[in-house]
Amino acid sequence: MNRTLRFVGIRLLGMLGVLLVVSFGTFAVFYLLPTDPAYMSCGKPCTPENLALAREFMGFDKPWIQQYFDFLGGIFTGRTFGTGVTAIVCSAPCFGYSFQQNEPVLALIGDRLPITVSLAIGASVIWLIAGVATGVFSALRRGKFADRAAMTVTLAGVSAPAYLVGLLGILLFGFTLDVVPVSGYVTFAQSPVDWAWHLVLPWLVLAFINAAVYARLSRGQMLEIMGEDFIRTARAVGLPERTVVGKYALRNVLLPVVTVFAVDLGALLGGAVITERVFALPGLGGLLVDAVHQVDLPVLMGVSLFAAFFVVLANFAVDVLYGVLDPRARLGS
Amino acid sequence: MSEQLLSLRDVSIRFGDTAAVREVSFEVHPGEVVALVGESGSGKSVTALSLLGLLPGTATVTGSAVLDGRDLYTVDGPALRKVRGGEIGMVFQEPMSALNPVFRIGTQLVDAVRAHRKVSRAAARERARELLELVELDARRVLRAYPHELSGGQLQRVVIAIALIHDPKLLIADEPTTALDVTVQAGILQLLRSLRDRLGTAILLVTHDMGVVADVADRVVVLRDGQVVEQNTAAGLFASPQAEYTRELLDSVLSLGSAPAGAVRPTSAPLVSVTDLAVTYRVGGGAPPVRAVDGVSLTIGTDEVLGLVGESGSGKSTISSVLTGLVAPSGGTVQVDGVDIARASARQRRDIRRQIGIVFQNPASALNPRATIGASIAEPLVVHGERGEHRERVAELLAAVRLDPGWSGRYPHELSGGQRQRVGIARALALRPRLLIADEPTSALDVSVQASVLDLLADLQRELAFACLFISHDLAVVERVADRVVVLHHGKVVEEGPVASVLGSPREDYTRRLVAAAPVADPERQRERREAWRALSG
Amino acid sequence: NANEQSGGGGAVAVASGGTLYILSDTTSQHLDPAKSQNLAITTISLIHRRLTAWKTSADGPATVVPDLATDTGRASADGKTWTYTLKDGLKMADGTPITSAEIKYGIERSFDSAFSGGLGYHKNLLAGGPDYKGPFKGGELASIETPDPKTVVFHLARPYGDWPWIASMPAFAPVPKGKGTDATYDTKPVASGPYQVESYQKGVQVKFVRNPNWDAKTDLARTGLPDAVVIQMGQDTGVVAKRLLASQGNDAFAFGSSFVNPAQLAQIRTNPAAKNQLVTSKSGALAYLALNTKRGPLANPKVRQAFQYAVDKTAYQVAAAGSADLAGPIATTLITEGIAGREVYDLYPAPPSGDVAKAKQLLAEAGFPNGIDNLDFPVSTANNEADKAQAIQAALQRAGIRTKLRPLDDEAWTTLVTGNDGTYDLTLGSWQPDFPSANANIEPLFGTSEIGNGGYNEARYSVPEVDALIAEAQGTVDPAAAGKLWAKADKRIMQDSPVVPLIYTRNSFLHGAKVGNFAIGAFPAYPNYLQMGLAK
Amino acid sequence: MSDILSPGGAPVPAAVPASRNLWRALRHDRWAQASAVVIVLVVITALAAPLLALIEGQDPYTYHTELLNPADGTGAGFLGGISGSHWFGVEPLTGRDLFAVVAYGARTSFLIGLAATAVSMLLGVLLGASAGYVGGWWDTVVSRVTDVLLGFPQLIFMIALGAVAPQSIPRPLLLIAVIGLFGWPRVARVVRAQTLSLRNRDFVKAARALGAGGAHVFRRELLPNLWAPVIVLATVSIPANIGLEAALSFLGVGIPPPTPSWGRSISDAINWVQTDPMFLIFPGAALFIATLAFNMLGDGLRDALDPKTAVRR
Ligand SMILES: Nc1ncnc2c1ncn2[C@@H]1O[C@H](COP(=O)(O)OP(=O)(O)OP(=O)(O)O)[C@@H](O)[C@H]1O
Ligand SMILES: Nc1ncnc2c1ncn2[C@@H]1O[C@H](COP(=O)(O)OP(=O)(O)OP(=O)(O)O)[C@@H](O)[C@H]1O
Ligand SMILES: [Mg+2]
Ligand SMILES: [Mg+2]
Repeated sequence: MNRTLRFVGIRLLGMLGVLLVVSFGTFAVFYLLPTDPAYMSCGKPCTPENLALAREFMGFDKPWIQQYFDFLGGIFTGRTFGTGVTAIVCSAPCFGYSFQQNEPVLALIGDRLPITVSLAIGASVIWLIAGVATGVFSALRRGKFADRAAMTVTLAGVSAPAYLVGLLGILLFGFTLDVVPVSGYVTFAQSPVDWAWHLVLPWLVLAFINAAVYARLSRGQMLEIMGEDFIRTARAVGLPERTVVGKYALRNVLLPVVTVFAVDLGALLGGAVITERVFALPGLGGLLVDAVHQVDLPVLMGVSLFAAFFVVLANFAVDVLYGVLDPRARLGS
Repeated sequence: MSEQLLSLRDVSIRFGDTAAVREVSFEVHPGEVVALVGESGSGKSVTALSLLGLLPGTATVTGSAVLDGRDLYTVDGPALRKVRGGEIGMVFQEPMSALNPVFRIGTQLVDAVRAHRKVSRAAARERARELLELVELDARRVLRAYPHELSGGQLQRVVIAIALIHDPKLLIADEPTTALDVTVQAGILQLLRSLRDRLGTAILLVTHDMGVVADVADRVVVLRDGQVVEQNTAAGLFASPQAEYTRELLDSVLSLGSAPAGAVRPTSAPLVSVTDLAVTYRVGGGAPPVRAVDGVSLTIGTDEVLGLVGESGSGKSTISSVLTGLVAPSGGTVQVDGVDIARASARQRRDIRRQIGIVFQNPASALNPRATIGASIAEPLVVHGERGEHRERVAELLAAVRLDPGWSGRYPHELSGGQRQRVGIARALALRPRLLIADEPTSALDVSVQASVLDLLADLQRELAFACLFISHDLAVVERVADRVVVLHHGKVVEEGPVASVLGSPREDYTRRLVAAAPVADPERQRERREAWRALSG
Repeated sequence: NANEQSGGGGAVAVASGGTLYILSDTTSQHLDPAKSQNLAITTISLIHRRLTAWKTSADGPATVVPDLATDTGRASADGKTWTYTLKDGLKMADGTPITSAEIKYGIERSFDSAFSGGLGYHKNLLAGGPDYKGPFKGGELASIETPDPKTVVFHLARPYGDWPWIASMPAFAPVPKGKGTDATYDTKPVASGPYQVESYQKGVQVKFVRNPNWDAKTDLARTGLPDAVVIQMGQDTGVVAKRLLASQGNDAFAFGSSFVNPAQLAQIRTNPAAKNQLVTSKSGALAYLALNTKRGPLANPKVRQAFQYAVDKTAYQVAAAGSADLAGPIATTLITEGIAGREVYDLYPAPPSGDVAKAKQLLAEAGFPNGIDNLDFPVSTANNEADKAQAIQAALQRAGIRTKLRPLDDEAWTTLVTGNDGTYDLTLGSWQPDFPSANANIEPLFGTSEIGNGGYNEARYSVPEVDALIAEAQGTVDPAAAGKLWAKADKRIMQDSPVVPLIYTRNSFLHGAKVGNFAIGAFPAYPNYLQMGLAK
Repeated sequence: MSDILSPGGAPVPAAVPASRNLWRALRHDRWAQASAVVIVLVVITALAAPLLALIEGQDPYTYHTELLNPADGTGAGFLGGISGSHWFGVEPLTGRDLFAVVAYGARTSFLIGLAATAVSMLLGVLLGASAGYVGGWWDTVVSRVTDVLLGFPQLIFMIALGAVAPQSIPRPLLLIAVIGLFGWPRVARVVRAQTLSLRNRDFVKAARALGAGGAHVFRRELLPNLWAPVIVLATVSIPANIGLEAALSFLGVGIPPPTPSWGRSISDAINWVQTDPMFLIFPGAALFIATLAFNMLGDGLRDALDPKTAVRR
């Protein structure tokens, strides 16, 4: 127990460190950008005086290191921009305030997070299941037509650009067959059915694009595992093939699969830019891209931190999961 | 005799162009114990596997194997599944790789119970517990353990338990007692016998231990090079073997007390000294830690062979792991050549390891499945930067353990259990070690090959004068090779001394039981000994 | 021909009522007049009226018309004082009467740095503007006088003939005094136009519904036909095109606010049914190749003139929209079509695909008989600019001018070309004036004051004679006289060849099958949102 | 010692050394062979692109607006303008020869796709395996670095890089470095996970007990048992990296136009999928076939490296 606590404690510290590094790196890279963050709030025509005013108001006139510490400080103490009646108050925890969108970054993220999470969870579950199932299926029929066909289909997914897949999906299912809505989002609370109904197509598109790695990884691992002695034992005991494959072999296949899954899911929780765009889903990905294009540093910082948080969290989760999946891989042993 | 249960007709098994089994025919009747003996690599395991359709895809099988009127080679999937585990129970030769490493023993047992019986999980668990207790295991702990947390002998008993779950009509047991100390082995054999008596279970017993054959077998089929060279009743075989090979085999059998009582050599300066060694394994899931070794002290002289015997799970392999630095002791000190392993620098450790040769208990998993056996044998040479042509040395080593030097390009899975074990021995000898740690090095070898290997060791020992820690449950073998012997029980040393005195006139109760339990290769004498042992163990 | 296209929307008979959907690719929409850069005929004009408004027509220049004011402004003789009188009975959505105070407050508010970001031409023109900090910190701006609730008087720092256009900009919309002190005004402003905001879901959609206090009779610019307007944001343009062509359900009442790209145009062209839903402007922004007059060989006017012949405007047209017809007419002047006073001329006559021999000859004369190597050609990756740049690159190559393309993210590119360093040789630009005056065409691109510091003088062209001409034209109140001066400046600049005018880009828009009055005037090249109606 | 050399029965034929086995196994795998042929063909196409274009009489840079349909800018004529002189037709909007574009594109795409994959694989396998095997602080460092890289907003990094990196750095090098840098963490995590499981296997322990150093264990024990996932990750990331090149060129980090690349052609062609499908089909098929070939070859390689798969003689 003590050890577990220590392990978790160390990991939490590590996580914090990673988030600090990511936020600092983002900040530093941002200042490598040639663009001036105040430019977007400067107006047209943008005179140097107006630019200076905007910069001052947004706090971009200070040295960037100090801005970074102001940002960190804001998380604990909140921040106020400007003075007088027009001052903008961003109460703690303040992850910055977007002058482009007139809202605290945390609120912006809060608005979009449910959408991104809905998209990511649904899609990743589909691709994980479909991918692994395809891989296992392929492995059991190695070299046969079904194997090649399944692999070809999944590879079409990785080779095809996401945008194309989305567009064709919309054309086919949205217009030609007219079975699913092509855009928009309904919250889960409003109607779980509509929620799923609006997300089905994006889920499938994302799943199609991402399934290949899973299918191929599980196929390869499956082929390795099926030759092991313990599979022979499982068969000798008279276990149905379903159990032999679906339980005894599968568990051994999952180690690399869940690892990639954690990486992909973590990334996806940071937003799936193209899919969100094609299906007009206002998620974190769109928020981040807009932030980049509008040179909206606070949003950029906020979303990056969230995305990094998910990545770290997902990786932490699988690290813990390793021990469950494969006791030999238990950390610290 | 009544109608046969299983009948093999002209069974041939080929791997590509090589024939592993050639036109083998024999029968097993209900309630009969048939022993399949023969040279290592003669096709015993392959034959057994073929009956359940478990050979790899690279094998081709011809002939027929009829069980209860159905040809096992041609039955369809569902029927075969019924046979597997249900009608035929199978004990695999290498228990350490036979269990799924990522599931607890309990899970695997429960699944096996439910494979043929629609019972609740709880009921299945109950059955599993019952079986584990039957094979003399601490069911509470073992059910929750992962395979890698158990010793070789414990795993072997788990595998036996699995095979017995559904009270099969036929039990195929491929070397079921190789990793068991003699007392446990005696218990298991007793169990098999009672199974036959109670349920009429027929047993096809693959073994090289002629003592075991003498103990339980009704009939014996002798295999050599894939062919049946003799079929005989057990009594007949021991009394008047027909085939030349059988005679050879029986001649090679070692039995306790038969070794010439060698002069007790003066003890040389210790190369290895272990003081108050303790090892505790942490196990997951909140279970109490396992104290595998508990205050063991021993020394091995520079040219001494120290036999280490003791009950299965008593910590023998753990001690060897500590010596090789794979397991960190939780107490005590270990000195090799004057260097404390725990405090050695990386350099010193490397130097020490260069001088140690190790034969692992489980040959199957100790060989890299992706490396040819040639590469595996050459590995120590490569690791320690031996220059020059390794191929020659590899060929020499292969020949020394009675393997065809031309096999150096084979992969471990293409070998039989005994062949793999010999590869492990060859690897350990590659560097001409100063200390050899051999964990059950001959457990999978038939007596004739075992004799050669023991000769080899003796020759080398004479030549190189290395120190050796020899772990074995075969007391006759220990008696033959060891100078001194240490008896381990529950992680503690119970007795130690020169071989002749410890095995000849044991002082401790446990040792006495151990000696009494060692089977001898003579059905008559073995029956008497069995009675005696029963009396001793109450 | 072009007329037939621009009439595309006319076939639908419109009636009052229904909901109009605007499918937008952007993810935010500023509704605060101080923050908006909208043209006077697009989104926020649906909710905000100003002193003046634009009247667009298909076949003439856009004109400025009175909106809240009774006329477009009365100038003093020196052109520095402009007076407006408000119409009677005007009320905002919350019931506030619209008086001179609301106008003044609205303008003053736009000076506060918390509400910056909108069109701010007035900030430098109003006397004392550059130093004013807005009503919350700087008190009142003296140069805006409100002698009575109906009258607003502006005192400018210099004569400015285009003030009536300036008065049509978003900041001249009324704001009830004391309102709009925080950022939420951007999502829920008080309306004066036909609509008011019902809901604003960030990044998703905005819904406008009728403003009961709007009186159609006082409004020359807006018809206010639909009952409601919904802006759906964050839409992918490709998907929008497909939706509009399919016109299923509400999509029939929708239109796309972004340009239709060449590939979609090609598809629509081959689909006769879809053709009725496509509306293409007659002309539009000036697309040009800017030559950095401060750099190496390009400092030589002769070299720059060679570019006028070397480019292949046909290839550019094709790259831009697939065909000359859709891309827009070839440009030879700097002032765009649809702007009063424009004069047509061509200083460098050549076939549309260029005159390579002439270009080579000019280069040779300038001392580059073997052409020029390694010109740095940064280009934005937005709006297919990189594709167009490749067409230019290939054309220049024919004359021995070898360029290296440097595609950059749009923001990075903007920073480079509007920044102070000017480390590039040539780039592609496109300029859409913010108001329909030649002034807005010439000054931002060629005034010395517009070099760097965020200015769009990408050629870094600086000639005192031209600056003087610009100042003179800006100070001329009489539009006709000013027009003459602008035309003169146009020609004078082209003599120096700082840019190569390529085309006047046509913009194409798609609308649903039941959207009518979807007209694009001569200027600007956008549909007039204020006029659209829906079929029953 | 020789007297004990008496393996009973008929002599067993000797097995062939492993390396030769690999080729043999591959030689028996027709799919792998076909894939290898495809890859070689593509490589030849890439290398000989100028020659091939010369044979066709075209180059990938010259505009032929006269070959376009004046109405919509697509290639005039049959299937996007396929003809004897333009084998794949022409690009819409430019009239550039599509065959030359695809052939030249193979150069960019293959170079980037393969080199970037190689870099990320190399880094990923080395760092992942060492982290898993060595454990301790090194594992912590590597794992946290992967976390940082995976969590870092790459988009902004790329844009900054595109704007800041001096023009003197060759773009292919920059691209390979950038894709490699952000590509390895994923590989490293998978390899690390596998290594964690492998390092407690008996044969790895056996090697360790022999005194084998990290390098030896990695090369002889871990790597051969890591091939399956590594091959999969490598072959799957090739098309992804080819696509990434196009995306990055949009951000100013990629190979600037007009140098053709498959990724860019494909992303340009998406919009034309309904009007001029051939524009998408040729480069798309090229990429897809190459992807398929790499994966099939990868499968063949995996099979060949797996001693349990085939009978060896
Ligand atoms: N998968 C395989 N591929 C090729 N040859 C194999 C394979 N499995 C076994 N063999 C060979 O078949 C022969 C018989 O092997 P088998 O395992 O049956 O021997 P065994 O009699 O059980 O020996 P031991 O007592 O050593 O276990 C051996 O020579 C072995 O090398
Ligand atoms: N990794 C581990 N985790 C927990 N318990 C372990 C582990 N390894 C061994 N044990 C336990 O430690 C004890 C000693 O094991 P060890 O392998 O040393 O026995 P052994 O004397 O070699 O037995 P055998 O003759 O059966 O091989 C056993 O009870 C075993 O279950
Ligand atoms: Mg065997
Ligand atoms: Mg042991």
